[in-house]
Amino acid sequence: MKGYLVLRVVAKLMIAFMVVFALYVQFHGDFGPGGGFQAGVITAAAIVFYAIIFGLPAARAVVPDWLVEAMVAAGVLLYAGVGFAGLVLGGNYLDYFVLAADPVEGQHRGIFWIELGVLITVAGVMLKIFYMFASRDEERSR
Amino acid sequence: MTVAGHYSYWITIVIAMAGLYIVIARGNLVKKLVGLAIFQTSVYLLYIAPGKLIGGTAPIVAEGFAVYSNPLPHVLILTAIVVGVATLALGLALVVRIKEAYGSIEEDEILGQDPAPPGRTP
Amino acid sequence: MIIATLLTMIAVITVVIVRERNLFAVVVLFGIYSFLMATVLVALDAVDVAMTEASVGAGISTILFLSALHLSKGIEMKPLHRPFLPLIVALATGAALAYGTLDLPAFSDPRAAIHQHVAKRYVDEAARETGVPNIVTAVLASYRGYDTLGEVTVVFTAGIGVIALLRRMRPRKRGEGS
Amino acid sequence: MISQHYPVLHVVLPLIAAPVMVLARHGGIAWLLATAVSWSSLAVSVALFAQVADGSVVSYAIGNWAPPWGIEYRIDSVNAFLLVLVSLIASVVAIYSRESVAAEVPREQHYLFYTMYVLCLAGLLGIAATGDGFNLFVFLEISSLSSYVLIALGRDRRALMASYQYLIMGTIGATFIVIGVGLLFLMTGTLNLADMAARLPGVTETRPVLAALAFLTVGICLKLALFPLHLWLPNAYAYAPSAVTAFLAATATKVSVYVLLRFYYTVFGESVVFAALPMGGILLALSLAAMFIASTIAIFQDDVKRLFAYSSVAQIGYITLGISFDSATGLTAAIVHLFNHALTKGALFMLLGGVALHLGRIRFRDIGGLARVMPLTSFGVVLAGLSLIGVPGTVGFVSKWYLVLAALEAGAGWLAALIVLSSLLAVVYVWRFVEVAYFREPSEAVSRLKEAPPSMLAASWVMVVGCVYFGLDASTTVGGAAQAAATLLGIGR
Repeated sequence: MKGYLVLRVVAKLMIAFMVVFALYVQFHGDFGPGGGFQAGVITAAAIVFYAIIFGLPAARAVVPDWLVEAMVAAGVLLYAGVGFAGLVLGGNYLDYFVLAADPVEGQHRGIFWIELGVLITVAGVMLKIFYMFASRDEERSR
Repeated sequence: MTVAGHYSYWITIVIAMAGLYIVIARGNLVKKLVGLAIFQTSVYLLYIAPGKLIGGTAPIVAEGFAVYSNPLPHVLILTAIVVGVATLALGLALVVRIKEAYGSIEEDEILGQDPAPPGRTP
Repeated sequence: MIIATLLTMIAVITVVIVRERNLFAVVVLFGIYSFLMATVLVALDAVDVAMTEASVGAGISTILFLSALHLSKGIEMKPLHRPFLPLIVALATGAALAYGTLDLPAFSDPRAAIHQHVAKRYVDEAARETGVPNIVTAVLASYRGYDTLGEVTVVFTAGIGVIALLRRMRPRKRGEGS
Repeated sequence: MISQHYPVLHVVLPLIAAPVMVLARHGGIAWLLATAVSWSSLAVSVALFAQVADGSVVSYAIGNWAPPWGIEYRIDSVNAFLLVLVSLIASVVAIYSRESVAAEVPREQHYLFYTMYVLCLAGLLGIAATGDGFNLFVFLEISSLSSYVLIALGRDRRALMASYQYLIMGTIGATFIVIGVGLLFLMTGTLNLADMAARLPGVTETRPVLAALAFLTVGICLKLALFPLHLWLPNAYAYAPSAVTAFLAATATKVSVYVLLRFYYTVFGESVVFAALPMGGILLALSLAAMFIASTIAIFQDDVKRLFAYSSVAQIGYITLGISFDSATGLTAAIVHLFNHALTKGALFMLLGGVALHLGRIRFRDIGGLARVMPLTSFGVVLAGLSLIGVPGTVGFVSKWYLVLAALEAGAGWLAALIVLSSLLAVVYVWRFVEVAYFREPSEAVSRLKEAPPSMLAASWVMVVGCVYFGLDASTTVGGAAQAAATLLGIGR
């Protein structure tokens, strides 16, 4: 599909829009439907879209494999790390109350960081699974 | 107990039975996973339908609303959906590998290729 | 009424999926099924779940199924299994479910136990205790945050599992056992 | 004080080790980490076990939300026993796995293997520690998904199909469990198991509760491979990498047994399980079927790993038999057999892994005269085999002794006779190994074999020695099991 100029321009616009939408879903999750998981799926979808239009190698150049694999691990690490932060600051595991002087503020902080962790891992895993399935095909048809 | 009051349960049961039937009866590895996914979705209805309150709204606190549908089943099913898709991804990855190793995704053809029936000594 | 109609459509689609033998049709029908399910979930006020079901069930699952079908070139053949045993298992499960759900509270009964106990505190207090108006997010991320850690770990496990299964090894003789 | 966080640490440490391994992308580092977290989990579990040995209960509110609003970890003498068992096996298998995995799994996949290994450990420990019905399901899926992958990493292509079948049956089982928990949730409005137990007697409609009991029983029995729901087990054990077989055979089904006990005694209570429904009779019948049919199938196996896999199905029958008596002695027998069988099967599969190192698949026709070239391994298999039979001086005898006692206590002399009779079947299949390994001339291929590397042999022999040690001095294990049984019955009444 590399020949279609209109398609490529529209795709670029769409991808930008999708990423913005993902961020909206992520940070508006406190007030409306949405949250880390949904935002992660949308982020991954944006890059999958990119790969479909511009080809898998192009997508892999933008978001390389090592980065995706690091994302897969980093999100879980961040989430579990927030848990340990509660432990270090004198609370129980995953205790957000102790993350700030004001308990509600602490809850806010905790939720922000763990949702970010969810986003990173989910986006990473979805993208990785897509890469694995797609590249399996390429190698076979070679 | 009325038929109408339990309609969601009846549909839940139909879906669960259909899903389970596909998983056990069909020999195609992909179709089995479709059945498994359907079987899992029946649980979504089982949990969420009883949480609905007529006249209530989605459980997002806002001015002007007093009755909210039950949020707890939603949380549980969010987790269940994610677990379901994780299982599905693994299952399909296995199917791809099985296809490469055996050249087939039909259960009986695959099992026929490795003649090691249980309970026999050659 | 809307809910009942949608539910009926879901049941019909399910029956069609059971009978359909073309795998591509099955996958497409499954996508439609997921969309209908998401619509029902919206009608049931489960907006977060609906959003997830739409993106996961109709989106990711369908893509995964299609790519797996593409890789395995599968079009279903006739079933060779005897359908009696599966039918009995399915019927028994259905009967047990029917037996179990007969005494459950009727639809939208505010006196039901699930509305009276744990969830009541979430609805009444969560917004104040966590400062998050979306109660689902509050419960998901805070009260039951450990479940969500588990959930992310499941996703992580699946991701690493797919890597372990599908990554190409450097060409090297692997003894195939027998 | 760090000790107040022990109830959660033994799960969280392996959990957090997993992403670190993926970031490190190095097999050696991953192995070190896996070993380190397994041993730390063991240390924490032992400390917890000591803390609750007097019958007390430790409750830990995760996120500082009091149960039932938050998720609770609840350690009593029952699951503390399980935690020690699981982390102990994980620690020994971790040492063992280094050489075994190096031989059986491609090098690039080592760090992925250990990632899955610690995730499986975290999942199993999480199931045992949690006091929340839905959290149990989540951790069940962590352990299940990781074990599917671990099994699929086996060398034989049949491992893929075994893993797929386990995935299908395991997911059906997990979904049944979710349905059961869901019905209980709809009736009580809570997910916390202790809270559920407190509210269930107030529930007037019994039909959903009985249906929940049925769904949970079937779901859990799928996971614990109770006959005839065992179909996934023989292939999964036979074709998985050796370290995985040893670990799963010794832990996964045991944790499922614990879940069954937890739901039966803590949540539903004896009166519902054994009076309202004839669960005792059903369990008894299925256990006997498992003991005799699975043992008979085992006798005719050509693949040694499959033989002992079928023997596992039979041994699970002994455990559920103990449960079916619904008495203190029966429960003690069941729980002590959990531990004893884990040691025995762990030892057996680890020793067989040493043989598989050179042979790949282990078939009887390929190992004639094995004792000449691998005397230590063969002798270990014989000792563990004696324990399977239940010869005095081994742990197997202790289990069978208490089972027979429980049968006599229940006034079922015929059952005691059947237990002894079924042991004869074990004599037959263990004798097959002895005959082949000791009384045949080694073929040329066999004479080129040599003992497994020291780390594997040592780890295996730790288990073998355990089989004999706890057979001679059973005070710790039986004491722990008796305390656990008392706790279960105390809550139930």
